[in-house]
Amino acid sequence: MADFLFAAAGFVLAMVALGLVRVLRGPSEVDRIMAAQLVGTGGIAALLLLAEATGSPAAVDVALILALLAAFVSVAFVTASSRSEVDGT
Amino acid sequence: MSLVLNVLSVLAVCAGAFFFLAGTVGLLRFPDPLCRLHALTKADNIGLGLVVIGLLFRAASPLTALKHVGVWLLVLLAGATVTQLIAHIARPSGPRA
Amino acid sequence: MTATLYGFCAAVLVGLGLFGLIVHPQPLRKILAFNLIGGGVFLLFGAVARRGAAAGFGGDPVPQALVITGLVVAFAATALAVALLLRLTGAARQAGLRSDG
Amino acid sequence: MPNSATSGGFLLVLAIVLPIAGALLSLALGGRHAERITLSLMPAGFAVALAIGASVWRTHHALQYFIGNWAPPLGVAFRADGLSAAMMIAAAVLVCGIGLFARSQFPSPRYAETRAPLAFWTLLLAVWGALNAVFVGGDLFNLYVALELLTFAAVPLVALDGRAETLAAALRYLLFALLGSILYLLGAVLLYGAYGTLDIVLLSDRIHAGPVASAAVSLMTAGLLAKAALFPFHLWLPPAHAGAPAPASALLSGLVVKAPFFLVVRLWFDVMTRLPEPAAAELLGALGAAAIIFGSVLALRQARLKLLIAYSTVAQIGYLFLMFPLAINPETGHPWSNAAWTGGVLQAISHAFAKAAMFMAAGLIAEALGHDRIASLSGIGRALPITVFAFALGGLSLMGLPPSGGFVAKAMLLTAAVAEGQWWWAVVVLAGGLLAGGYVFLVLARALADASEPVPPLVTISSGRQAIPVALALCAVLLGFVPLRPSELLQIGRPDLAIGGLR
Amino acid sequence: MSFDIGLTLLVLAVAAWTIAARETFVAVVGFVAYGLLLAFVWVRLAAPDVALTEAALGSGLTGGLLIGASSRLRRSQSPAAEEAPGVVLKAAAAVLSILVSAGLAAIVLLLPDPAPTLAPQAAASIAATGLGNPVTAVLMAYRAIDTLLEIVVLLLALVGIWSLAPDRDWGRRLDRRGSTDPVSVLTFVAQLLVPVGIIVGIHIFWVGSVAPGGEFQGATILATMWTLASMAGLVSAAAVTRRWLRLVLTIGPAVFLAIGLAGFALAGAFLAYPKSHAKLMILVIEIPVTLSIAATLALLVAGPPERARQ
Repeated sequence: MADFLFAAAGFVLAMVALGLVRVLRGPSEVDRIMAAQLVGTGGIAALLLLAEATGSPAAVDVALILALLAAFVSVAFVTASSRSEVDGT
Repeated sequence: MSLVLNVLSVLAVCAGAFFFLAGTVGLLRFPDPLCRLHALTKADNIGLGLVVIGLLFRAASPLTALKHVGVWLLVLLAGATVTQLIAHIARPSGPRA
Repeated sequence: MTATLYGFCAAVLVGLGLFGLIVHPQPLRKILAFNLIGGGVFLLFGAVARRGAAAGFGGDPVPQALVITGLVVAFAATALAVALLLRLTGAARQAGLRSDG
Repeated sequence: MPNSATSGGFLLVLAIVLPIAGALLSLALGGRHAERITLSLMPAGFAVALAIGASVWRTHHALQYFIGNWAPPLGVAFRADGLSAAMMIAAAVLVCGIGLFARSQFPSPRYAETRAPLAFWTLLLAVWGALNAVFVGGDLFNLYVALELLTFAAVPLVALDGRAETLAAALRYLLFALLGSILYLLGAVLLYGAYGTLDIVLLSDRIHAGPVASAAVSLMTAGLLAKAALFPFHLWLPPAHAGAPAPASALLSGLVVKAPFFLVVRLWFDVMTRLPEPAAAELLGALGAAAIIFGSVLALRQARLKLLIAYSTVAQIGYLFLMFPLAINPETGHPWSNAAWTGGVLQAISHAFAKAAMFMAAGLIAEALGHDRIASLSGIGRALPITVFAFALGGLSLMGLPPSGGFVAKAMLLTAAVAEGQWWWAVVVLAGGLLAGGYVFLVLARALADASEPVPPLVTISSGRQAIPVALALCAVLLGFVPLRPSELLQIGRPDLAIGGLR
Repeated sequence: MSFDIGLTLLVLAVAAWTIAARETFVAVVGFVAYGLLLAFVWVRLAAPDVALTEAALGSGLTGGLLIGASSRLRRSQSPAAEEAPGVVLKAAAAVLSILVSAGLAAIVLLLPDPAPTLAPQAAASIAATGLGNPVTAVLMAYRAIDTLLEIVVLLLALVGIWSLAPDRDWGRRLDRRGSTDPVSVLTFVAQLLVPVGIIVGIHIFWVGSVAPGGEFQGATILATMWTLASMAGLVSAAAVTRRWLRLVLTIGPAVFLAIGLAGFALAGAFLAYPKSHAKLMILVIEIPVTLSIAATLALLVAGPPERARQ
């Protein structure tokens, strides 16, 4: 079972890696924010799977913090880009 | 009993992984940002939800289960906010993207 | 084994950060590069800690604690550098306006 | 080194805790009280430094203290040998002088708190605490935290006036200092990975020659050199030291750059006691020689007085590193019984006094004239004779003319160079002295020249303020009466000091 | 193992991107992802305490700080940017970096086996501290002096940032963030998220004595929540001259110092705790310290007092 969870975590992480391509390529800011979102969600899912696979309960806490801060970072992204949209160009 | 739970768990996790795959493909392939937005937020939130459900079948303690659900709710909230806020930005400056 | 792998990862991170620090002219990119080096150094310490797993601990707790201290110090450094940079940008713009007008 | 805390070890804790507590109190009570807190702590801090010196001198042993009774390697030790004690006393004298000097520049506001006094007094105390932490630190990671403490206290001092140039100088200083710290930490990490301890004494027992030790020490040294502004890492220093307010310049140039130098000495002579690296020592010496020539020549070409003094710091730092090739010689016994070792340390201390006095004098001249262009200094010798005298006394030490600490230090370096048969270092020392003479006389000639019309100073400077740089410069001169042999105080607590260690 | 190789490659790819990206904003996005992945790596290295710190501080708060900075810098043209380096410098830098990386990698292989470790000693002494988490024991007992000095470092960084304020703005409220942000979604999210975050932060702090967590991680989460609330305009920082604010900032290190000095009388050494009360005394230190660190971190992100731009 642990092996299966491990593999699942690896698969989700691979999806995250693919999603990162979008962060890197753009083209628009919105895409980058979304891709960052995907990295966050996927990373959290992979972390939860990993916590279960390796039996380390603290990893769940890490996932909890990441989830909390994913929202924070996204909000920071959006406010930053909305501010620069408003009075930038 | 535990076999049933394990099977359910595996099924849910597999389904979750599939949704991550779908979300990533959508992110890479869909033509315009709002479509991608739609695909992404739906797919990966469902994916995470299924993974959480899968893990709930194996949760060691109620606190762990609560944390799992909390993680999901937080991510849902973050996703909803960002979608809302992005739609707010993306519309006026649509052609730019 | 895992520790060695992440030790290599740390080594490459230090090199990448060093390259960025030298090559990038913009201060904010230098700050990012500095954080990359920091990440590499802390990771190397983490690898050292992992190698020292004993007494039922998954890693040597002393380096782990020191990494936490280091992360907090690195954050303070980043915050100070960013504040200096923003203030410099403001002051340079004002000076530029004054000399233009 | 005894395996337990020594009596009087608590003094080491006090040396750090007093200034830090003062900084916290200043921040808590606000800028209106910061000056008073600093001034009232100065005698106490000075007394602690003296008590440490007296205790080391009396017992002829290094002081040692284990924080929280946790012995290394698990815990952190503080240690003060003769070298630490000498540096702490010098730092205490200088900090007190700088504090008294800065009173009129950063006065306590009568009503509401203002920015600059709060920042200056808090940071002055913090620099003091950080310096003491560097001087007594016995653990490489604790020293990293102490170095960061020093960086964070020193960098904002550069940009207190908020001009774009000083902000840019502060940012550049910060980036160099951060790179230096992280390289230092990287070396410390490697040492822990190889030897399982960060304690200096334990490490010196366990360390053995090999690629890991060499790499670690090289990384740490490179990082410290970036912080000490040794050529070619000196780029950040002149704008930062010249742009800061005069008391801050005195603190930065006199003391702050000496802390990383002190750690290089610790690293090379205390950690690697059994690993002489002659080739690396030659490289350090060569960089030092390049710094002496390059810094002095650039100093000669400066149009502004504070920049001239700052470039002179670049040159004088070079002298400190001549001690490495001259002292490290595996065949002639303990490096610290060598004149070069003592000469290097003495140079660090006497330069601290001389340079602080010169920066203060430059600050007073700039205040009186409203500028510090060297070409228009004529007549200042008549207007501010005491200040110009202080500048000249400080210059004496930089040139290495007797009687001055600089003379003794450079004479010891020369002696060692001749004794070791490495005459080329002697040439560099002499050339540096001549060049220093050039730039000091350049300033003095202008200052003492009669102006075509008398220049009334814009601001009158009280003689009390002018007395402080004179007093500090006199300290540098007094060091000139140290006898020309390895100083006994500095030998106390050196590892493996045999009975006949003194030559 | 293959999982770890994949993770390593991912970390390196993101790091390389952070360096190579042409736009600063993109590089910052890469850096946030880098922080998140490092948190993952720390879990793999059996260092959950560090993973929590990295997640909260390395990815979260640093990310927020850099995002804000890059968006502010983008609006104003970068200040007198030094010219881009030439090909020769780039090549030299590349060679130097590759040499450093290769050297470090070689040293990783040369590290002794079995590795020296302090884990047994840390385990043997942990009973005297009354704690269950060895990392907290290192931070609060064995090497408490590092922690104390580090908190002072944080405060000094704050003094340094404050010292950058224009004189006319000293004593002003820190209202840089547009507190009248019209986007009400943001307010809604903040109202929902902040209470949850505060509970999580206190939880992480509280479990720190026995499980991964502690004052730094808890304080970081609290600071992040404060920053979020201020971004949504729910709170705004008091003027830096306020006495109570100064007390909040200094109470932690002050209590730490006071108990440390009390150690002279009670346990015979600075920062020593009497065995019977060690856990209690550590807790008495940790509560105000968490408060002070949280306040300091939040104000470090907020930046110097400055007039809001029109």
